[in-house]
Amino acid sequence: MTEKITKVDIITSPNRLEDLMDELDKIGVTGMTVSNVSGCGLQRGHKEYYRGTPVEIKLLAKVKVEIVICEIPVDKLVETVKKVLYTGNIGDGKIFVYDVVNVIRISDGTEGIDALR
Amino acid sequence: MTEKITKVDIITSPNRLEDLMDELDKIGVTGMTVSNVSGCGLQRGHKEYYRGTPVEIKLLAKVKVEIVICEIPVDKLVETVKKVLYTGNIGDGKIFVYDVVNVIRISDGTEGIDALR
Amino acid sequence: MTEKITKVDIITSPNRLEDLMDELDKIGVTGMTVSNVSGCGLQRGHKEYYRGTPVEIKLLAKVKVEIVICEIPVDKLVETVKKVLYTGNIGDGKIFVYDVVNVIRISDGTEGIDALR
Amino acid sequence: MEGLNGADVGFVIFAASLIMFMIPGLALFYGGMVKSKNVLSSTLHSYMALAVISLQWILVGYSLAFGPDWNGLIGGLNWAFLKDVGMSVNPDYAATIPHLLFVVFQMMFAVITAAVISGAFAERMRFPAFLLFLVLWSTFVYDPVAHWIWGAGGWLKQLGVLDFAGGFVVEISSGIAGLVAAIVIGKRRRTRPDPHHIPMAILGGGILWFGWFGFNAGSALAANGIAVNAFLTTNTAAAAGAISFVTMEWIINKKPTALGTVSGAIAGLVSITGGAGYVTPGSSLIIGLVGGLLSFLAISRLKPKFGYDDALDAFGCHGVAGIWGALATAVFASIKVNPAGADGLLYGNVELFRNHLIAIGAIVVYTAVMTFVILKAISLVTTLRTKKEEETEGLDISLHGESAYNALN
Amino acid sequence: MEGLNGADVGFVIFAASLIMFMIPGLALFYGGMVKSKNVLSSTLHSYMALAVISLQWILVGYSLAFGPDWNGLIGGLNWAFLKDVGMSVNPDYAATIPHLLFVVFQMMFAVITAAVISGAFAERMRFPAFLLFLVLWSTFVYDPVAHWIWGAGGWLKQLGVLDFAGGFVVEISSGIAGLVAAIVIGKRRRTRPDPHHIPMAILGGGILWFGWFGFNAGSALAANGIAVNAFLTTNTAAAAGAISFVTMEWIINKKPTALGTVSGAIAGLVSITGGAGYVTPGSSLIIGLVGGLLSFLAISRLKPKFGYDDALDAFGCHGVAGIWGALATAVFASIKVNPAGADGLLYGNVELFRNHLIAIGAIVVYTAVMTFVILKAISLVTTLRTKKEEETEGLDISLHGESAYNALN
Amino acid sequence: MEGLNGADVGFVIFAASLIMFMIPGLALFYGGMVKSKNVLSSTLHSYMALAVISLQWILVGYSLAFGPDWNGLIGGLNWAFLKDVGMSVNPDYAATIPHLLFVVFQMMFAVITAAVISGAFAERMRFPAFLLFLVLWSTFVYDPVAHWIWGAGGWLKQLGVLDFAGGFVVEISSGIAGLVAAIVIGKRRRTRPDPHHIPMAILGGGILWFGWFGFNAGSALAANGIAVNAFLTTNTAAAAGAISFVTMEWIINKKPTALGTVSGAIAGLVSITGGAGYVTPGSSLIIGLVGGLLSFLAISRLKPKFGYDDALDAFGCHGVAGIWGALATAVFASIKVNPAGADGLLYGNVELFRNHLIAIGAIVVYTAVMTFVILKAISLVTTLRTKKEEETEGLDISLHGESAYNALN
Ligand SMILES: Nc1ncnc2c1ncn2[C@@H]1O[C@H](COP(=O)(O)OP(=O)(O)O)[C@@H](O)[C@H]1O
Ligand SMILES: Nc1ncnc2c1ncn2[C@@H]1O[C@H](COP(=O)(O)OP(=O)(O)O)[C@@H](O)[C@H]1O
Ligand SMILES: Nc1ncnc2c1ncn2[C@@H]1O[C@H](COP(=O)(O)OP(=O)(O)O)[C@@H](O)[C@H]1O
Repeated sequence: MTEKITKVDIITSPNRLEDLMDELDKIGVTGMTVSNVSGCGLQRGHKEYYRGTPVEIKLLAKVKVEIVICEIPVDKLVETVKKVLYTGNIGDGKIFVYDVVNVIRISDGTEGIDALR
Repeated sequence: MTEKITKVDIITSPNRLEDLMDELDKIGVTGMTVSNVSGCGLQRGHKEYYRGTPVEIKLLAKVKVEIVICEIPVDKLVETVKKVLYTGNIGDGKIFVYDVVNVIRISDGTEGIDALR
Repeated sequence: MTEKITKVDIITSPNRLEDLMDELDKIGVTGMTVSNVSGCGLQRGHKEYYRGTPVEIKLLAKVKVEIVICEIPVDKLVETVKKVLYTGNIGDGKIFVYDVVNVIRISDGTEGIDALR
Repeated sequence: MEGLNGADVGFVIFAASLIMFMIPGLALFYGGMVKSKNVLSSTLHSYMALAVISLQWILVGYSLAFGPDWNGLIGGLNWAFLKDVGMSVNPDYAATIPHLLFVVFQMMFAVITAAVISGAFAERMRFPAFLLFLVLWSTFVYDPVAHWIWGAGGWLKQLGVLDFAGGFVVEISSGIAGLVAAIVIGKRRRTRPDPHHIPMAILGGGILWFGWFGFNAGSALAANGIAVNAFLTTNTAAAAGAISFVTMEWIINKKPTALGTVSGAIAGLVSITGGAGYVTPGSSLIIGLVGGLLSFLAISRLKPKFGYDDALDAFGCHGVAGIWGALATAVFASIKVNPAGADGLLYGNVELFRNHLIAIGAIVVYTAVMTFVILKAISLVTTLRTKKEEETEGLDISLHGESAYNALN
Repeated sequence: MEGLNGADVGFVIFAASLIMFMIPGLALFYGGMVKSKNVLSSTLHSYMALAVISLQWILVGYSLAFGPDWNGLIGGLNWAFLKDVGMSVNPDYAATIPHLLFVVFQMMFAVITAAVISGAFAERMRFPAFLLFLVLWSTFVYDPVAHWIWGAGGWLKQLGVLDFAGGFVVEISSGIAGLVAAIVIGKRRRTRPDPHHIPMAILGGGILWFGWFGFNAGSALAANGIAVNAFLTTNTAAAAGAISFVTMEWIINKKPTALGTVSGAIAGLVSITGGAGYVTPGSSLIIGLVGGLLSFLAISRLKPKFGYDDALDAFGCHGVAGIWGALATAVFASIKVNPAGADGLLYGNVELFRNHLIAIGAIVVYTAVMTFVILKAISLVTTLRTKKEEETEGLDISLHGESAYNALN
Repeated sequence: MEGLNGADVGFVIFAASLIMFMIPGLALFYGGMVKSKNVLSSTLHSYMALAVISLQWILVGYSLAFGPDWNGLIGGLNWAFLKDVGMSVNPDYAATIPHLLFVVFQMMFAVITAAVISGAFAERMRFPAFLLFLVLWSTFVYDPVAHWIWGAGGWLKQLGVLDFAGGFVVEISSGIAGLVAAIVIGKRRRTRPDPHHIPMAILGGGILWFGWFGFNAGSALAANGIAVNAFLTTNTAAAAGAISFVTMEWIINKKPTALGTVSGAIAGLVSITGGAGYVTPGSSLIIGLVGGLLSFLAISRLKPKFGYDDALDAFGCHGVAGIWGALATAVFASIKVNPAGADGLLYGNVELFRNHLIAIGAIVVYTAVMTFVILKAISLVTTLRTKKEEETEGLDISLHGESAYNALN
């Protein structure tokens, strides 16, 4: 458990999820957790219409992909994500990187790097 | 990327979200991620009724607001949140503060503090 | 605020949530945040059927339970979780441990360990 | 039994069933448009109208509306508790079906009218106040107005006002009541539209369109050509209303929406309700187009301009398109379509138009004043409006101890 | 064709359609009340009843229920495969419509009865066992019981039992079967109510109310005054049931709920089913009020007390309100309402009440015993109950390989 | 009015209402099967068909389809704008109801046919192109084909083709059009099935089953024995289709699904549409069983094999089961069931089968070619298909500026 464990959160449009998952598979990401979130950043929402009235939607539907890695270098993961999601437009998404103290797999009790294998 | 990047998670009632967002806007928070969660704390649920039978609901609907900041001081953010959400009753919510290792904006490849501008 | 505050994320099947909550109650966990997520790990999905056609579902419905603790030892929490959720099969779930910088309870302004009491 | 016609009996039973089915439809239509924390509260408004007015009607409502006339203003209580109302025909109202079936058919009108109003004060009215309002409004507004227009001896009926299926009685009265109630009860804290489930609202709208065939074709009270004409004018106006509403959206906002389409259809249906059995299909096309257009303007222009919080547009839809429909009937009605009707302006008859102006005026004023008085009276007994925290938390949990959806699935 | 009356034909077709529509309604009603992981399983119970019993009925069911009598106990197989059942009138059953239309109308009763039971064992019955249960129960319980009460020569019919639209045949039998099945199959691991989608359940309830007009008014089998009376008593009892149930909630829990309102309406509808064409609207008001009240007590007091897991209250609603309705019919029936009926206790006739007690006893005992026997027999062939992991994972995925909603939108 | 029969008038009004209700049903059926980001777009396809074709029909559609014959190929424009179409009977089409009611009844067929096609190109067609397609296809394909089969003087009618309720006109034409449109417009970027709300789809399927009684029984155009027969064959085929589809799933995938059950029912309904009033209930059982089976094979085997993206199986269901139904009618039809019909192969008549082969061939070829031409013509004026980003973002937001569900509840 001396290896550094890192969590990478990717927040992007739900429509890009399948493409992203396909590419992550290729670099050997073995696990991930995905959730529906809503968010705003530079991309500050859009207009929707309700019975003729424009309504400002501030929070857009986004998807958050959490990936905890140890052996795969963070840089490689980040590069891959950037490659898949990049279009150059705001709304491409954001990546957040965090430290992880430990990981435990319940089914066999392994911890740390072993739990991520 | 020498600046400290911090993530602040605010968990509160969904009904306070709009007020909170209005105030955060004012102190210059540029991005946030919001998700539906369920939670319990001191506030230990309430009763609902099903065909005449009371049912204990342990987990209440809450909203989690994640804000990653760098230039805005954490204290200022926390104070603002406290000001908006405070009523003095349990259920006002909780704030959790975490360290962030890095942030990357995909659309232009900026990292760290630049990615939060 | 000198005590170490830790966040433990448990990701497991939604069907185990009630059992888990019952046990956590017993060891004195006072607060938690639960959310619906989808995930894959060693357990790589299942098949569903759509009008006679098998469809590979890669992301399974999971539940994420976030618990921030200070006085309760992390080990004790992890052991309890392992005890409840363990069946020895993949899909039992995973535990992630993170450091927390601070916690603030809004209703009374307490911070750190006090906010978790 | 004498004079009874089985075909007409079956037809009116069918029609009454369809109108009852509009209640679940309305509950979906309204429920889909509110926030998810208020969907049960809105739903309950419709179902409570069904439960409560179904009883009020057989106890006193029917008698007040259709009972022996008193000065053209209201029916006597002679038929309260359905006394003397039975299986024989009452030729004043329907020549070929049991009197009791007429009661049932009309009951559903009273039910739906009361339910429609609730859209105006959605997401903020207290439940006890709502129940009181339901009973008082139906008794003191709906029943007399129905008598004026439809009751044997009613003064507007005598005047020669034509209201085939409730353009005045149902639509104008509910729309005006909604507007007044919205103003008296006041704005929601957050008035930004936030519909939580548009497919639910659209299903509701679709059910309303379906049920409206019972409403309008059924108002012929016989399976005859008038019913057929009403069916076609109803469908045509609905289609036309949908098209004009969505076209306006498309032109102005560049986005044709699904909820707009269905809202326009409802506006078209509202606007044809008064004239369905009196105008030609061609006229109904124009009536529907204009109905959708006016409703669009009322909802998206008038409401923001005046700032009243008619939450789900009871007034913007039923009030506005209802008044248009009443005028349009006076323009397009033709005795060629229905010999029991009259000719309208288009066919050179000015009188009908004058009478409809009088009727609109009378009903708007009476409904507005009485709705106001009733709400003020209720507010002496119990608070009309939810507390700020109740509104914020959502009426489902705070008033009804119930949440619509289970958050963790 | 001779004796046929077009108005009645159209009316009964309308009625049969409405009853069929109760199946989607029941599927929503039940589906909304289960956990989201079991909604398709519950839905399928209703739709399978429709698919399977529709066929069982024309193959053997109809003949067993309505075929030439054998000792008052059951019909012969003479009409199996609809042999000799055609377009001419069968005056034993309906004097003015084709025999085949009577078959169709009655088919829908058999379908819905089997579907109602499934609420009792929701969230835990294996699918093959359910299918077997469906066929066996309908064949060995529903068909004979229907024969006793409605079949020409049936012993309870001979005795003079009145069951207008299935108070005994549909409601009591399904309710009792539900109770026995819930006990035999056992409790769910987690019995805490956890309805995943209340608006869905309420829509289902609304559709049931609508469909019940087909059920009850349709049971006149002619577009006549009896149908009209049944329509009004049905609507009145539903409204009264809703009001008494929600009032009890309000008094006891301080919270009037939407699901409670609709549940009360269903209880009211159940309780009027047996008497709809025999009692006055006034009596139906009382019948509905008491029906809602008893159902409230059964669900919120009796069930926790005895601890059986009647998951969606097939017994608490249909059994309890059904028995009440059977008694109430024997109290309130009046030959003034329906000359083909009888006078009840209230009109000085004790005999009807005695007969109804006998009928209740016989049907409760027969249904309970046979349901038990059928379940035990099935358990010799295949397991009744899902494995613990299947139940925990949810029946939708574990049994049907399908999930109702897509988690990521 | 002369020759009018009130019972038939009421019955056909009832039937037309039910068919209209299939539009909300279809919208749910399709809407539940698409991704949540496209549900409003799919819903709008159905509602737009209702709004637009309701008007097209009274303007020109009815006249093209049923107006005075021109060489057996198409009706003249003599009845455009419903000129000369009124309350008197048109004995060519229906002997006992107003001509105008026949117009209304047939209108709903035109509406639903156009709506059915939209399942094939769900999730990727631009809205303006869709609207053009709707009008052009209905005018240049539906109207002529309806004339061939049902119009007085239509060449296939003359030939002796039997199409009780639209097996050719509705089902085959929409199914083939769907296939061609799916191919011309091309595959979605992601074709993996991803139904977002199966209970919604199942409710839609249930409403379709209900509405189909209006479709098929209503096609008797009179409340008579033929209608009764059609009712029973319809219900039987639906049940049988459900059972064969789910049985295939069970055998092959080991999982009987809810959506499969309902899909099979729809296939059964499609396959009986052409023959409902001509075949016996026994035959309908076989027709339904085979219909469900073929549809299962088309959807789960044929489609992946050939790789066309018939998104919601307009072809797999309506095309395949429709063609089967047309053949089956030619096999099982019996003049004992309907003297206005003919005997099929089974009763020794080869000619009907030959004629049905000709009709299938003609309609398949004509529909395929015309659908292709229409789409190509539209593509000269406006793009058929959404841009990649629009498709990825979802049609609801990108085309309609609307999202179905509010993400944060
Ligand atoms: N400062 C932040 N804190 C938390 N979440 C953020 C922040 N900035 C962006 N996000 C999340 O990332 C998502 C993607 O943002 P996007 O608009 O693509 O990035 P940017 O605004 O940096 O261009 C946002 O919708 C939001 O959910
Ligand atoms: N120890 C904890 N760990 C994780 N989440 C917590 C914890 N305590 C509280 N929460 C989250 O914060 C939400 C707000 O809690 P609240 O009841 O307002 O705070 P408190 O209980 O401290 O007064 C809870 O619903 C829960 O989601
Ligand atoms: N590397 C990872 N990063 C993020 N989440 C993970 C990771 N591995 C597993 N998870 C989450 O934990 C859940 C439980 O995984 P499970 O299959 O029980 O664990 P494992 O695959 O280690 O046996 C997964 O569905 C996923 O949501």
